[in-house]
Amino acid sequence: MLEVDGIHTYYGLSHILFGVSLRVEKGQIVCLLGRNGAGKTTTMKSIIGLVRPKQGTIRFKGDEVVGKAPYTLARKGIGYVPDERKIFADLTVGENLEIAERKARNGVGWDRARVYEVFPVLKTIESRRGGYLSGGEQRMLAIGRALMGNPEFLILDEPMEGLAPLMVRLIEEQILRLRETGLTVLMTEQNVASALRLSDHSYVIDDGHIRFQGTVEELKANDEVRRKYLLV
Amino acid sequence: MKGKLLTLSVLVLIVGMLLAACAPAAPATTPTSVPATPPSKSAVPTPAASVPATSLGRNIKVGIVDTYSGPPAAFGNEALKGFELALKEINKTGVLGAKIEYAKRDEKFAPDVALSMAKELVLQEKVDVLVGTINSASSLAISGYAKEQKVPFIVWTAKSEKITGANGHRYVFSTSENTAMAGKAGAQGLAKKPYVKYWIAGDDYEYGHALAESAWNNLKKLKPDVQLLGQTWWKTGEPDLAPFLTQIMAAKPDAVILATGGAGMTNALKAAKSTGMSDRIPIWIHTATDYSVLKPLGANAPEGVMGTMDYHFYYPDTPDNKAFVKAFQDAYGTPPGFPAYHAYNTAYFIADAFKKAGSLDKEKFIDALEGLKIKSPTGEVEMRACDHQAVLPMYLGVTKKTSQYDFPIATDIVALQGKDIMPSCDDIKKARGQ
Amino acid sequence: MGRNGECGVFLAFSAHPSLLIRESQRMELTLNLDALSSQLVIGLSRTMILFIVSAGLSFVLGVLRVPNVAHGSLYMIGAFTAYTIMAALGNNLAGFWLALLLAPLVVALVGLIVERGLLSHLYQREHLMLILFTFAIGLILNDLVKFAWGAEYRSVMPPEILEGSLTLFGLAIPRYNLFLLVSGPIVAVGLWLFATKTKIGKISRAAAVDRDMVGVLGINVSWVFAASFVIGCYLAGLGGALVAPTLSITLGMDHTVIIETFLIVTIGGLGNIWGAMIGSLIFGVGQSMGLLILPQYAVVFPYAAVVIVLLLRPTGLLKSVW
Amino acid sequence: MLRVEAAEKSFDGFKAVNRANLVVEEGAIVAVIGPNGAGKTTLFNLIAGIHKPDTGKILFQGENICGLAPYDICRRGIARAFQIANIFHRLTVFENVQVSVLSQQRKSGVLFRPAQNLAVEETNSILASTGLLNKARRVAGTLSHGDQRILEMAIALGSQPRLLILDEPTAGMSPEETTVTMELVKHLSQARGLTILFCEHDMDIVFSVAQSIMVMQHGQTIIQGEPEEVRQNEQVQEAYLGGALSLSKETSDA
Amino acid sequence: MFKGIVGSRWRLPIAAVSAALIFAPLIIPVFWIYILTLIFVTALLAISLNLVLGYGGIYQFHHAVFYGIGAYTTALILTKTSLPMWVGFGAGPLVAAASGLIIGWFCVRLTKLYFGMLQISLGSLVWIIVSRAYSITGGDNGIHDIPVPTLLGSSNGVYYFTLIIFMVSLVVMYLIVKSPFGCTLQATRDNPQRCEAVGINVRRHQLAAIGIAAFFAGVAGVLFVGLERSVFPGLLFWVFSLEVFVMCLLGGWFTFAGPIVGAAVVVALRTSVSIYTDYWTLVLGVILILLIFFLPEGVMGFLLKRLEPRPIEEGRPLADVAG
Repeated sequence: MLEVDGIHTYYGLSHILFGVSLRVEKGQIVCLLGRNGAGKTTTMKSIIGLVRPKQGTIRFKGDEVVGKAPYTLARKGIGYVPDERKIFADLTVGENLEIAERKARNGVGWDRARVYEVFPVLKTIESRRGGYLSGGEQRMLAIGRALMGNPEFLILDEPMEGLAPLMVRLIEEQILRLRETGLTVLMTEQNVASALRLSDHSYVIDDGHIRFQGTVEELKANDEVRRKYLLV
Repeated sequence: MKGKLLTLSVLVLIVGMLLAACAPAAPATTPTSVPATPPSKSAVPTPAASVPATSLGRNIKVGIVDTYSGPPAAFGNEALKGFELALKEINKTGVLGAKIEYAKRDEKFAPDVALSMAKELVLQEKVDVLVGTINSASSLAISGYAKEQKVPFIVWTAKSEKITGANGHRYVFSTSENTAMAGKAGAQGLAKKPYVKYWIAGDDYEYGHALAESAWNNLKKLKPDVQLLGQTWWKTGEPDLAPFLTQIMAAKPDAVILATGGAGMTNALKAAKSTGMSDRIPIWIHTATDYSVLKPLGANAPEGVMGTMDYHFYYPDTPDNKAFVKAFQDAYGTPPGFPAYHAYNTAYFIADAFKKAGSLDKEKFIDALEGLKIKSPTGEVEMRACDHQAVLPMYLGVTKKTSQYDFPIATDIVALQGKDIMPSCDDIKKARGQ
Repeated sequence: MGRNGECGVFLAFSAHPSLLIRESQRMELTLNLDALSSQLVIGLSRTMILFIVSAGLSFVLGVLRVPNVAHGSLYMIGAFTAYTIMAALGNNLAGFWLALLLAPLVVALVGLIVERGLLSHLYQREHLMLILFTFAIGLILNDLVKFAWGAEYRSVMPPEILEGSLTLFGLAIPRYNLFLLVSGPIVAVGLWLFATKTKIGKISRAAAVDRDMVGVLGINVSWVFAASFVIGCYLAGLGGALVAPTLSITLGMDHTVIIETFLIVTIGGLGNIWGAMIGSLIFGVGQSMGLLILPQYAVVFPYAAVVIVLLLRPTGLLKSVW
Repeated sequence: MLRVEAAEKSFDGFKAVNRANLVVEEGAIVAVIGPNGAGKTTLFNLIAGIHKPDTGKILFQGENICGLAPYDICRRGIARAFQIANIFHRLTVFENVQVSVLSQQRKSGVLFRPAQNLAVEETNSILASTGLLNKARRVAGTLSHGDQRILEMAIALGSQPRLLILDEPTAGMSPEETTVTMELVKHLSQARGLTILFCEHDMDIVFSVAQSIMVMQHGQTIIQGEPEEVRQNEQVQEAYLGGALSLSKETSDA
Repeated sequence: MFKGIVGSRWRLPIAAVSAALIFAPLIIPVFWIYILTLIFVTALLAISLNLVLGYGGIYQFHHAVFYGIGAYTTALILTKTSLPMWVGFGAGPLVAAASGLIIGWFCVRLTKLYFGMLQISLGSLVWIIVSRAYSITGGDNGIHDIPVPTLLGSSNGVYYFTLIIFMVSLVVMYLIVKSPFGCTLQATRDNPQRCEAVGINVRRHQLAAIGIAAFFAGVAGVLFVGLERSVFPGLLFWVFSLEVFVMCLLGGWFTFAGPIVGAAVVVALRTSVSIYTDYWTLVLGVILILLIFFLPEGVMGFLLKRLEPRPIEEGRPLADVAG
């Protein structure tokens, strides 16, 4: 579904990604692991088009997407949940969801009611402003908001960051449920344990290079990679 | 790509408009060529052929510095038309065999720009006479430069009494009436009325204050029992004057002296009408009866407002004035306003002075201009020798709708003679500290 | 923008000889209730014009982060266009309404061309560059107005039913001011409905906070920006059209309005439309009330108000998106 | 040397730091660890004076420094290197450090002497000790991320601090850079007798360098003690490593 | 003192330009000498603004106030008092600097656009006072025909006087820019928060910079009096400030000499274009837009980039180790 091939990305003049490549197949949950500043978020932003790689190609459903504006990618079916709490603080929860709503191509799409089914908490705080939500609520809202665009492919940037264990469990469950509906997921994580519980395939990124790729089992077996590039 | 194209096309469009804007000026001659083509669409078609040998030896060159952008541009353009009309007539016969040509510069109502432009005209264009401008500060600035360079400078629209008063000198002249004269004229009119309690209001700048001061001081002299209830000053360009006028009405004065001009005048008249002030309280405003103010207002202009005015195209109803108005109307499609009248006179002052001087010498020109009398559309006008101020009559009238025009005109006009409303030569000497 | 600034001076700072204050008797009469209420009405109507224009400025500031120095020029174009329409159709109600309808649309169209053709390529630049750009646009628009309409003063009348004044509380209040009094809240409510009830309004509020994130949700931000800029221009044009019958339409009318609206938007909190409302109230009502108490100082009011507000609240009265 | 007592700070009702305690002894290397969002950066901001604590005390050399302006705190001897490279992008590398050195020497206000001839030796020695000397003429904005982080630290060193605060000094660095950086930190501590307070995600680094470790969660101090003590603390394992208990055991075994 | 401050490649051009300027009156017509003098005055004003705008990153929206204050101070001393002329010429910059510190003191607690708007308000209050104090300042008519020393009586006299003061001011300002103070000022522009963290009192530093900038604006104001012998409230009107602002951006606000170019372009264009068309602001607007699109760093910024390309990135020496 997604093929990233040798992308080099810069912020201004500083070189962040050095030839990052990764593949995500339909229906998979793929996990990109790495420490703070390793280049995870930059990879995600390169895919969604928020920063433009200077070199390399990114193909989504077979089409080249480098240089496309983020909104066209979203319309092609990529949903993005950023790592910072990018909830629109002035808008209520309901409005945050509403502006993201788009008609589904195949009829049955996401609407507010369905998001509230997945995250019942959001319904109870529907009219609260985004700026007054707790971290967990913001996270759920961000995921719900991305779902409103009926993505086939969901990018989650550190969905568990800063959440209490209970909340982590809840989000994990929801991600697994979403996969069952046919959604493909690419997520980044620092919390190795959580990521490994969810994903089918994993990549380890460090300092802008992909240092490891393989199945979850392979990663579990590879102590050196874990010690060197992850925190454990 | 699409965006780039759009950008490019917009830029091209802008450049195109730019060229269009410059187009009329495109054939402008290089600064050194003698018969300078006036860089204006409506410029006089000065014959480009070389001038036959004359007693002057070359054409007379006048440099105009005036405002052609921003709100006062209306006055600048009007004055230019009057000047052009006069030149057309003068150049038919010529001045001692020569013609008068001119170069004009926009001072943008900024004295520093005015100075640059005056210097350009004197140093580059080598003009014989400078004329201008609507802006009193610019006029005073140029006046200082004219004194230094010993170039005659004739002010044709600015109304500050300082120009020929306190700041006057040998090289500066004024062919326009000034605030001292206007205020005195207004005072003479008001003194005949029974009003006692006055309120003064106006544009908060030099013109407004000077006018109000002159009117009030003269009124006090003529009628010592008048009282001033209060004053209101708003900043020039204040869009909505209704709150100011209602505040004045609340104080219930017998009459109001409104010192405003230009665009502010239109605003004031509109507010006077909409607040009903013009129906309830007598108002005197200098230039309220000006047709260029009343025309755009049309039926919306208030009736019954007292105004003093230095020129009306319909008064005095003399053959000379009619001829002038007709010539102007034929050339430009509108009747002349007061700046056109003054500029027209200025052209004749220049022509006649050179005729009298018989040479292009600037000092001789000044000597000739002092005390010179010309035949203006409204009768003889003298350039007073002691202060270089043109002696002009003033017309006191009241706005009224007539069937003849679709805007109010001044009626019940009383003409006040120039010598009666001007400061005496002694007063001028005192002001100049001599 | 020319430099026609020498106009516009206020404050009884020092004694100009004509300020014969000693002679004038302070009128206790001026402080009666009638005067107060009539000044209030007129001050409020002035507030409305200021609000409509500054709301447009604030909207563009908030959503696009563009300090649009050309806003005054757009207002002026609105007034001139309204003049042309009203003059062409004569002094009747149809002409008036048509002008109110069309003039802002013309201005919006100008805005659309500027935004699509030029501004949309500059959003990544520093604020100073955007100021420079809109300044340049203002210069061009002003000269184009001079080119198209000439330098003469223009004036239009309100339609007959809005002409003259009504007597309220024994004092005359111009009918047109009462009309403005109604139109302001209509625009305010309209803006409020737009911002809170329509999807594009909500999107523009979201874009004000985080434009990237809006794009990621599949919304073409570029068009949201264009729409927002056009709305800002529309409001400038509407302000110009509404104000046209109350004053003379001249070159340079952009000047006073641009500085006043920028000050209003600043004290209200940059980009906060309700802040613009409060700022307009302070300027409009504050000034007309100030007239009753200190007529000499009324015109120093805007600047003094800004100084006081900003020293007490360095980022404006209400929350700013900046 | 530095003592934080029950400091609290909330933003819009959210308690970023909630009764945090910290003790830093003279000459020690102290680490603060905790999950993302635990309040480490906010705590550092409180110490550096960027925010003022709502309640609590921050004592530096026995003096309460709460509410002092950042520049004042710096002049008292606390320098800080930031988490994201926080440098002067348009200045050269040399100038970046020089600004800091000049400020320390109270020469920032000198008007008529060419800056390029002032404080050259001090600046160069700092550049040399951080390995940036050969890049001294480069415009800082053009440096690589890793170099910017090192420059960040060099700027902090320019103020000749007694206490150096490092916010995730090795984030975004390669293992080699990390090693170099931590060697530098150790060297600074030993050679200059500098007291160092840092926060870090890399547990290897923390446990190999720090002499004392403070653990934070939800803005609260859980424990402060020697590495071994912290490692053994169950509450820490539960809180900090979340559900990954089994993995963390693996690590400590390894 | 100057050693090494000016790059060797610049010495020859600078010497050539200086020589050309010294001998200019022998060749150029007197009107263009006047325009050149006017350019010096305006350029000095623009550079003084750029001290705070380009080097300090401060949104100094109403810089012309200090220019006007300098000019008015001198004008008033020359016309209303019997003090020696040099007192008038010396007092202008000092009063300007003092007012810069007073206005700056209020403004430095604000940032960016808020700073700019507060300054416009405070500056406008000064403008109101100046244009309203009729008995002292002549109100909006201004003061004209100001007596100046006979030295300034001829156009060459004014030219050389202005040139010398201009050059001296340039050197002093260049030294300031290159001094620790200037270096620190640039650091506060790039990253004020970081500056605080290395012990710099950012506000006080900015305030000092505003004072210095106001001083040189005052010098420019004094030169204006010497040249034009007139002052008027338009000198401290906000639109004029905006024009000066535009000169800096147009010339290149990250370069030292950029504002000179900007001032020269605006003054020369204003004079020459005005001869041909009344639509000169349209011309300026189009030029500005072309510039924004094609030379975003201003004229000098563009030239410098051409002449002194920044070092190319060298990659990541430490990082390129495969894992």
